[in-house]
Parts: sequence; structure tokens; C-alpha cells
Amino acid sequence: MTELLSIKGLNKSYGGVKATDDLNLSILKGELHAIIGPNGGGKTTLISQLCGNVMPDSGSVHFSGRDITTMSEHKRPHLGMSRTYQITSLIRTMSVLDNLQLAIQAQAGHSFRFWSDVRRHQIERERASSYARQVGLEGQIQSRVDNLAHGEQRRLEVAMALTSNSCLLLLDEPLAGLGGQEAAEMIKLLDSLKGHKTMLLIEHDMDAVFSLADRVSVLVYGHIIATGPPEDIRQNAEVQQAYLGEA
Amino acid sequence: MKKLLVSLLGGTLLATSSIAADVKIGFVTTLTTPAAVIGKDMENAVNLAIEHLGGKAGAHDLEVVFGDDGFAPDTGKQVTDRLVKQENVDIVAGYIWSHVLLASRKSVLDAGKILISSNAGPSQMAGKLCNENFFSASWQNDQTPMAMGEVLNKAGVKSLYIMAPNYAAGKDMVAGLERTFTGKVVGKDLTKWGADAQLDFSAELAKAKASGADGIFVFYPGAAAGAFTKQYHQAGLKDSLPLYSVFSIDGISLPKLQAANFSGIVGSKVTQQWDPSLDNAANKKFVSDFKAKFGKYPSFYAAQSYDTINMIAAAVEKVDADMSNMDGLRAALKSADYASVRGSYSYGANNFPVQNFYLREVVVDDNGDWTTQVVDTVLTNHVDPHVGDCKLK
Amino acid sequence: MIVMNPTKNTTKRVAKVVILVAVLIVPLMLSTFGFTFYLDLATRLSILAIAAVGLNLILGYGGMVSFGHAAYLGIGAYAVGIPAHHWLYGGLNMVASTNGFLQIGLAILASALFAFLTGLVCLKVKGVYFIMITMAFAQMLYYLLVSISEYGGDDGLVIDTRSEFPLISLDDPLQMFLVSVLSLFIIMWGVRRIAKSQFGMVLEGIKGNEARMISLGYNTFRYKLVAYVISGVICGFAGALLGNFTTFISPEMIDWARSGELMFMVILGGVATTMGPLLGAITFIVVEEVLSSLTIYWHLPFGLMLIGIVLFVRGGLSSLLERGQKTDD
Amino acid sequence: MDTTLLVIQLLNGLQLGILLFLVASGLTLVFGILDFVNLAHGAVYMLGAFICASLTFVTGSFVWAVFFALPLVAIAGYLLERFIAQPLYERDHLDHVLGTFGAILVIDTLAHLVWGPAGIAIPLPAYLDGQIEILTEIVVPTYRLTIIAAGLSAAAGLYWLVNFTRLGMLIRAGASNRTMVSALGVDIKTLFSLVFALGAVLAGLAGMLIAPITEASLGMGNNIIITAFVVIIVGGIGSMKGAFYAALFIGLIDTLGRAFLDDIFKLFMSSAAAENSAPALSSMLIYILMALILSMRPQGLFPPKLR
Repeated sequence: MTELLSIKGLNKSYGGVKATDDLNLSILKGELHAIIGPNGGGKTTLISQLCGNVMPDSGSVHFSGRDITTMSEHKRPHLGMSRTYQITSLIRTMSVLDNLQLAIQAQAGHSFRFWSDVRRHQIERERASSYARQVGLEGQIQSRVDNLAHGEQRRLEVAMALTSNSCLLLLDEPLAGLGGQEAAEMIKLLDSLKGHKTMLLIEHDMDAVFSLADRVSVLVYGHIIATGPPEDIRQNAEVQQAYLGEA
Repeated sequence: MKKLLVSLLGGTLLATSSIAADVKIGFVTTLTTPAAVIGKDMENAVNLAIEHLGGKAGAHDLEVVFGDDGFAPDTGKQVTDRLVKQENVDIVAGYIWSHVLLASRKSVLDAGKILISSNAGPSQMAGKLCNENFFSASWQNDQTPMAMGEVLNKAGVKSLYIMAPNYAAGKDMVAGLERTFTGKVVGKDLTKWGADAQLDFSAELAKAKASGADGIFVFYPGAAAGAFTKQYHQAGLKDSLPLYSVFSIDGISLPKLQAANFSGIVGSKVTQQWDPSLDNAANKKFVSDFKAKFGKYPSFYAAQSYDTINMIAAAVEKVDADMSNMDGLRAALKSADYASVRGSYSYGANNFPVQNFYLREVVVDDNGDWTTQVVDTVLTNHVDPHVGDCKLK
Repeated sequence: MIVMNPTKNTTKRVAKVVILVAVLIVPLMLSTFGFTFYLDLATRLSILAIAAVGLNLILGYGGMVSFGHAAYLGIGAYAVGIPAHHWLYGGLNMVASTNGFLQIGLAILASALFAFLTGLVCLKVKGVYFIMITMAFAQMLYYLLVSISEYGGDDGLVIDTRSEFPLISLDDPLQMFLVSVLSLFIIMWGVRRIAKSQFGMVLEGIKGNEARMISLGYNTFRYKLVAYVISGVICGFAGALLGNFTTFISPEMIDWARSGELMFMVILGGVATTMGPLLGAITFIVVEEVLSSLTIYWHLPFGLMLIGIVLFVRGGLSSLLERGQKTDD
Repeated sequence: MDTTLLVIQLLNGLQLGILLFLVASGLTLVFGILDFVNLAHGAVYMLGAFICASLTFVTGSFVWAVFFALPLVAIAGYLLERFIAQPLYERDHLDHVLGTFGAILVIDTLAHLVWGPAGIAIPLPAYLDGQIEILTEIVVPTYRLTIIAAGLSAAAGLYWLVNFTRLGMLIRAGASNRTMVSALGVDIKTLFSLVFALGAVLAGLAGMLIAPITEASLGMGNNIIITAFVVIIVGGIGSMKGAFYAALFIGLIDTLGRAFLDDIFKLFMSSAAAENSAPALSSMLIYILMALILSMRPQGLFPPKLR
């Protein structure tokens, strides 16, 4: 398998605190790579640097062989990477369909079209609906995001990441705050995407991680202490210590 | 909503068109913002004049409609438009501020009506922009400081520091002073003016003091006068940097300065074309009735407003309230044939008064109230310097 | 989604049409009966409503609260006044003209340029910082104009001749009114189209969640900048009309208090709605006119009214008309 | 430019800066903790000046007047909070702006009705009214130094209150995390009212201190509120430290600009041109400064760490 995302010697510190400490990681095309680690381990900071929201102090990030270390955030989705947020980040005042349509349009060149009624663009409306169907929101397409249940919002997050035809999805705790039934649906959804997309999954739910991931990396204090198939990680003494220490 | 709109509009129509008089005078002044203190004085004087006239010019009813310019040129123009178009007044008068008058003049003159300034006297309107339908009941901005320039020359002031607000009249005042003052101007500050005028003059006063000038000349009308004189007093400049001012220490600011007991002001000198102590019958009646009614000395703003109404009344009487007789009206106004509180005067080619200017001193009257008193006549039958630019004959 | 009872919905649609028609017809009726002053009032109202519509594009739809939009009114007005001044008094032959097309072109160009340049700086900051920096730029322009004594400085400039167009004469109050009110209707319609377009949707998205729009791949800065320039141009055009209407311009026009008034019109009427800016302008100007003609203390009831509307009418006056109207099809 | 003048101007700048700080600190408290944009803050400043002026004539002493006026201003602040701010906390900033603008109009007009349009001059007791020679040849009005001293002690008191008292602890906690404070079982409503009243007292005090110089006048609050906003923006919203440094900085820049800009201009342009452009540029200075600072530091000089 080829390398899709390559992170080398990444560093980021806030004040004296190193959030990312000489981090090296390589994501292979087509795999679902999970990152686990104790709270405050620097997982979200890592995602932020990958998607360009935060610039690293040093090190490099390559995507499909291209150096994207300092590329602006809004340019990266066009290369084929998209993200979801740990805390749901949607346009709450707009409908499900509008959210999806915005996500679709983001990929389709510029949006400097000032005149025709965008909500009558049948082709895009139809495409947006199809993504809603894919995550089981077909009954809610006209609802404002405000009015959705939490689980539905989480699924919309994922759907918006899907619209982009991205090859890489950065998923920041998609299961956060979901109850049993909702979590199961999300896991099913992620499972169905396996093989079609490369996914970098940050997740606390160990059962989900170990059932979904092809490989797992453990991030402690901004540093990857172990990478490997799930069963190896489960056995790893260092990892257990890190977790037990935290608990 | 439409109903509301219509009823609101209807409401104003009713409210404004209920009284009918033979001659309607629009009077624009400042009734809000701190400068309203001047506008109030003028309004009082206008009402007093109407009362003295018994509400009539000869046999004809007079009515005055006041408009508030909010101390801003565009608001002033708006209210002028309303007076001309909606209230349909016959004559528009008033105007404290030069920039408000300049903004509003076209609205009145284009409508072919008479415009009378009760205070503002910008140089443009005495020169290039003079108009046969425009009359001043006050003075041209340059004149009073010109008189002060003469006073300074006589007093042997060799170097002078100047402070004035940065607007039309402020610049005219400075220019006027520089016309006659023969000494050296060692420093000049034009400070921010308008609704959020600068009132802390510490930086400027420090500069003035450091300049080592023989004296300081200021023009701060209205509320700013109180602030300025107080800071001047607190900075202890009374002896090192004597104060010479125009339009600043007057009937408006004196009661306040007296209440706060800024005794440093007593004895300071100002120039003016009018004074409460001027000895003529009209003035005596005006000053005593004004004092009786409003409990204070009238300011020069009040005196000029009182004159404005009397001047209009005399003209209206002459044309027998035929307001379409413009030639007659203009001739009557130009004759200045009425009992002015400043004594008799005449009009120059540009319809600005040709009149005397006096040196006055701040004194304490018999009742212990602070007022001013004439000590000298500085200029006699003085013609303003811009008349040459005026095309009128 | 709130589903409205269809008859009620129709009533509200009718109400909107009635308001639009009334804005056109009532002043005409009043002027025929000799109350020409109300025609002027309606002209001023229409012009300020245009500016409010322009501001609403960024404030309402884009969530960019500009506290300096009176600057564009000033730019537009000076773009009429300065050429007219030089035409009359000589100098600066390049712009000296009374040609209306040239003057309005100048107004649009200058506004666009000012919006573009200040936008480059302002749009880097957010929230209250944005509010204040837009005000700062307007204040700078204010003091700049104060210092140019050629154009009257603080005292302002009287525009002796209005813009000249073939066939129409702005000196005629009736034509001035018709030009203003028709411009208003066209611009309201145009902004409505923009708001519903793909660009408008992006703007709405940026208002709702800019971080998300960036991570979706939108260069939000560029969209905001374009909206900011369009908004400035609309206000600049309104300024050109205002200059022609008042025939007097002064730096006072771009004082922060004036920018505030524009903002209040939009908020009062209801942000991000088609009718909001117009309703706000109507309320503001009619109430101001009525109250100020009754008492010099009119700020008291006016202030109480503002407070009352904020406290008790959420979403501005147009919420009374638009609630439940905003639907996807 | 001689040193005497420079020292005097520096003192004047310091005095303006301290007054700005008193106004801005209340503004930034209310803004930072309550997330409330209070345009009417300037109206409280004006109220302070007028109440103090009236009380000066009642009590016969400016100092006693300040003493009695402060609680009255606190009450005014409380009423403002209770009837206008409180119902609007949950709304967005635009509603705050509109509501408090309405409040300005109401308060200004009421002041016009109560005190008239004239404005009131406040006499100072003799021991404040004179001059002090602070260095040889450098004489300044005593009262200006009094303002600086009073303002600095108010700032110090505020520093103590915020950093070393339980109320201050809650205020700081409230600034960073509102839900946490209410989780602590603190009555957040009362805390907010207190903060608002405190802000009002600071603004009112500033109004009282300036009144003997410029007199209490209508609209005086509207002049300072914009500058105070510039201060808190430059300093970083919610930051007390930022407000303090920015206030002094802006006070100095504004004063020195007015004092020396035309002399500087005269070095390289005609004196007529300098006289014309210097006042304009000195008025523009603080806005240019703000734009520059914001374009480099979009959160101001001292952005608070947490929100």
C-alpha cells in the first residue's frame, strides 16, 4: 500500500507546553488508522495541524507526496482531505440540505454566482439529498440543524465530509456524546466506508477503535509511543501503563 | 402599517396647520445638545419681542415657528426645508452657527424668501455669496475680532497666542483679528468642534504658556466658553497670559462662572456691538424686562434675536403684510428703521450692519450679579472687510 | 420549521405589497394635495433605505457588523459635490463635470476602492473588533474631509448644481423622488436575488459558522470582501443620491452617529430580511419627524421606543411580517 | 520643544489616560464578563458628573459631593442592568447596541429636562484650585495632579479587588467560564448586577473627576465612549491590564499629538499647510493606531487567555 499522509518531526508548543512533540506518523492509502491516547495528549492539536487550522512550529506534512505544511486551511479540502469536528460544527441556522449543498459547492470551483436561486439548483439539491440518504437523514433534509438530535448532527458531520469525494477523512471523535443506539449506527456507517476512504480516526471508545481500525497509534504528550495493528497495541505494556496511569 | 403611517402623517399635519397668522416667521436655532443654552436664550428673547409687540406687526398677526438645528449643518438644512416647504413660513431667521447658515441658505433663497441671520455672519455671505434677500441682524464674523485687534494694539500687546474652534466662524474670527492686530502671532490652535467638541484644553494651554506670548486671544462660544475660562483660571495664567476674548464671556457663560465663583474673570475685556449697559430706551426696556422674566441678563444672542423680530415687524408693517411685495420688504429691512437695542445703525451694500463696536469689561452689578459694562468705543460705523467681494450695490 | 397557516401567509405577503405601494403612492398623493414637504421626506427615506439595504447585505446576511457605513454615503455625496464644485469654480479639470453618469460612476468607483482597501484590513478581525475598526476607518475619512478646506472642511460644501441626466431633472422634487424610490425597489430586488443565490448561501454559511466554511474549502475572506465591496457600492450610490437631494455635504454625514443610525435602521427593521431595512428606515424617519415636530425632547419617547422594540419584538419589525416565511422549497 | 512643555504635556496625557482607564475598565469588565456591549456606559459617566455637580451645590463641597454621588451612580448602574441589560444578556450584540443606544437617548434627555441644557460648572475647594511647582519652572494645576492620584488609587483598588478578594475571584472565574461559576453555587445574577454597578461607579467617578475641568454637560458621555471603546479594543476585550496600558498609551498619544504635531509638520511643510493638516491628523491618530494594532494583533495587545 502507498503512503497517503506523511508526518515528519512535527512540533507545536503553547507557551512552555509541548502539544505536539517530534511526531512522526504515516497513513497508508485505504486504511482506517485510529489514534488513541489519554486526554490532553494532543490529538485535536494534531488534527488541527493536519487540516491547517493551526500551523506547526516545525516539521513537515506531506499529502499524496505534496508538501502541505504551511498551506492555507481552505485550500487543503481541494486536494482531497476533509474533517469532522469533535464538537459538532455545522451551520446551525441552515437546513440539512443547505449544509450539504454548501459542502458540495465547496468542491465545485468558485461560488461567485450572484443571481439564480441556489435552492432551485435541482442537480445539486438532488446530490445533497443522496448524501443525506447515505447517513440516514432523508427524512430530515428540510429541518434546521438546530432542530436535529445530537446523533443526527454527528451523522450530518460525517456526511458533509463525504460529499467532498475526499480520499482522506480526518474524524475527530465522531462518537463523542452518542448513546448506545446512535453510536452503533455511527460505527456501522464508518464500517461501510472502510475500503472506499482513507480515514484517520481519533476516538475514545476503545471497543469501536479495536473493531474498526486497521492500525492504531497511541499519542501521549504529543508523541506517538506505539503504532501497530489493534491486537499488538492491546498487548503493548507501554500503552497500558499510559492508560492506567491516566485512569 | 400603512394605516399607522397615514395616521402618523395626518397627526403632524393637524399638529402644524391649526393656527393661521398673517405672517409666519421661521426661527432656526439650537434647542438640543449643550449649545441649546444659546438657543434657549434666543427663544426667550424672540418670545419677549413678540410679547412686547402684542403679537402683532401693526394690525397683522405674527407667528413664530421654532426649528432645532441640533448643532449640525445637515439637520439645520432639513429643518429649514421643513419650515419653508411644510410650515410655509414667510421669512426664515435665526442661525447661531456659520456652517448651519451656509448649509441652509440655498433652501430659503431658492424659494425666493427673506433670510435673516440673528447671529452667524460668515465671510462668504458678506462677500461672494451675498444676496439681496439675505440680511444680517448681527455682524460679520471678522468685525468683532477686528475690534479686539485694535484694542490689543492700543494695549501694547506685541505677541499673541490664538485659540479657536476649527469651523467657519472660528477661522473667520482668527482672520479678523489678524487683519488689525499688528503684533506677532506666536502660536495658533484650532480645536475640534461640533457635537463632540474638544473641551479639555490642557495641551493647548500648556503650549500657550510655553510660547511666552503677551496675551492669549480666544473665541469659544456657548458651553465651551465655561470650560475654557475655568481651565484658564485653574492653570493660573491670569497674570502671565492675559485673556482677550470675543463671543466667549457673555450673558450665557457669566451666570455659570459666577455660580462656580471663578473670580479671575471679573475685569477681563471683550469686544461687542452691543452691551446690556448701552443707554437707549429700547435697550433699557429689553434688558429690564428680560431680567424680570428670566432672572438673568440677556446675552448678545438674545439682543440680536430681539432685534431680528422687531426689524421684521417694522418691515411687515411697512408693506402692510403683503409678503409678495419683495421690493418693498427689502427696502424696509435695509432702512433699519426700527428701535434697535444697539442704537441706530445702517446697512452696507452687502446687507450687513454698519455699526459701532465697544470694549466691555466684566463687572459686578449692584445686586452682586456678574455682567458687562461698556468702557470704550473701539470702532465707529464700522464696515465689514468683505463688502468689496459683494456684487450687490 | 414553523408551518404557517396559508391564509395568514397570504395576508403577510399582501401586507408587504401594500407597504411597497404605500411608499410610492402616499408621498405622491400628499404632494398633489400640496404637502410637498412630505415628498422630500419620502425621498430622504428612500435614499437612507437604499443605504440600509446595502448595509443589510453584510450586516444581516453576512454577519459583518459595520459601524462605518456612513463613510460610503459621504464618499458618494462628495463624488457629486467635488466635480460640481470644480465645474463651477475651476481646477481639477479631470473630474470637473455635472454629468450625472460620470458622478455616479465616480461614486461607485470610489466606494468600491475604499471598501476594497479597508476591507483588506477590517475583514481580518472579527466580532466587536470588526465593529470598531470599521468605525475607525470612517472616522479617519471624517477627519480627512474636515482638513480639506478646498471642499469646505468642517463647514461642508454646498452643491450648487445637481447631477445632470438626459430626460430627467433632479431639480424637480417629484423626479428626484421617483428616481430614489425606483432605485430603492430595484436594489431591494437585487439584494434579495443575491441573498438567495449561491453567493448568498455561502455568505449565510460564513455568518453561521465561518470556521466550518473554511474547513469545507471556502476562501471565506474573498467572499466576505466581495460582499463588503458590493455593500459599499450600494451605499456609495445612495450617497450620490443624497448629495443630489440635500445639495449640501459635510463631514458630519459620515460621523459615527450616522453610521449608528444606519445600523439601527437595519436592526430595527430586522436583519437579513428583504423588507427589514425599509421598515427600519420608515420607522426611524417617520417617527423622528413626527416626534421632533411635537417636542424638542423627542429623544425621550424615541429612546423608549427603541428599548421597547428590542425588548419585546425579537428579530426586528419585519419579524411581524416574515416569521415562518423563510422556507426552502 | 523644551523639556518643561514636554513634562507638562506628559502629565496632561497621563491624566487623560487615567480618566480613559476609569471609563474603559468598567466597559471591559461588563464586556469581558457579561459579554454585554454597553453603549450607555458613557451616559453613566455624564450622570456622575451632573449628580456630583448638584451635590456640590447642596453640600457646598466637591469632595463630599463625590462621596455621596458614588452610591447614587451605583444605583443608576444597577437600574440600567436590571431593566435593560439583564433581559438582553442572552441576545446577540446587535440587540445590546440598539437597546443601550435607546438608553442613551433616554438618559440624555432626562438629564436635559432635569439639569437644563446649559451644563454646570463645578467650583473646587481652594486647596485643589491652585498651582503646584513640581520641579523648578514646572508648574501644574493641583487639581490635575489630584485626578492622576485619585485615578491611580482607583486603579489600584480595582487591582486589589480583582486579584485578592472573593468577589474578584468570582469575577475572574466568570470571565473565563460562566457555567463554572454558576456551578459553584454563586448567584450569577447578583454577581452580574454587582459587576455592572461597579463599572457604573468607575465611569461615574471619571465623570465626577473631569467635571470641574470641563463642567458637567449634555453629551459629554458620547464623546468619551467611543474613545473608551478604542481603548478596550486596543487593550484586548476583557483584559484589565490591557485597558490600563492602552488607556495610558492613547491618552499620551492623543495629548502629545495635539501638542506637538503641528510643530513637527512645520519642519517639512509650510506653516499654513501644517496648521491645516495637523489638527486633522492629530484627531485621526488614535484611529490610525487602532487600525494598525488590529491589523497586526487581531485580538488587541493583551487578549485574555480564556473565554
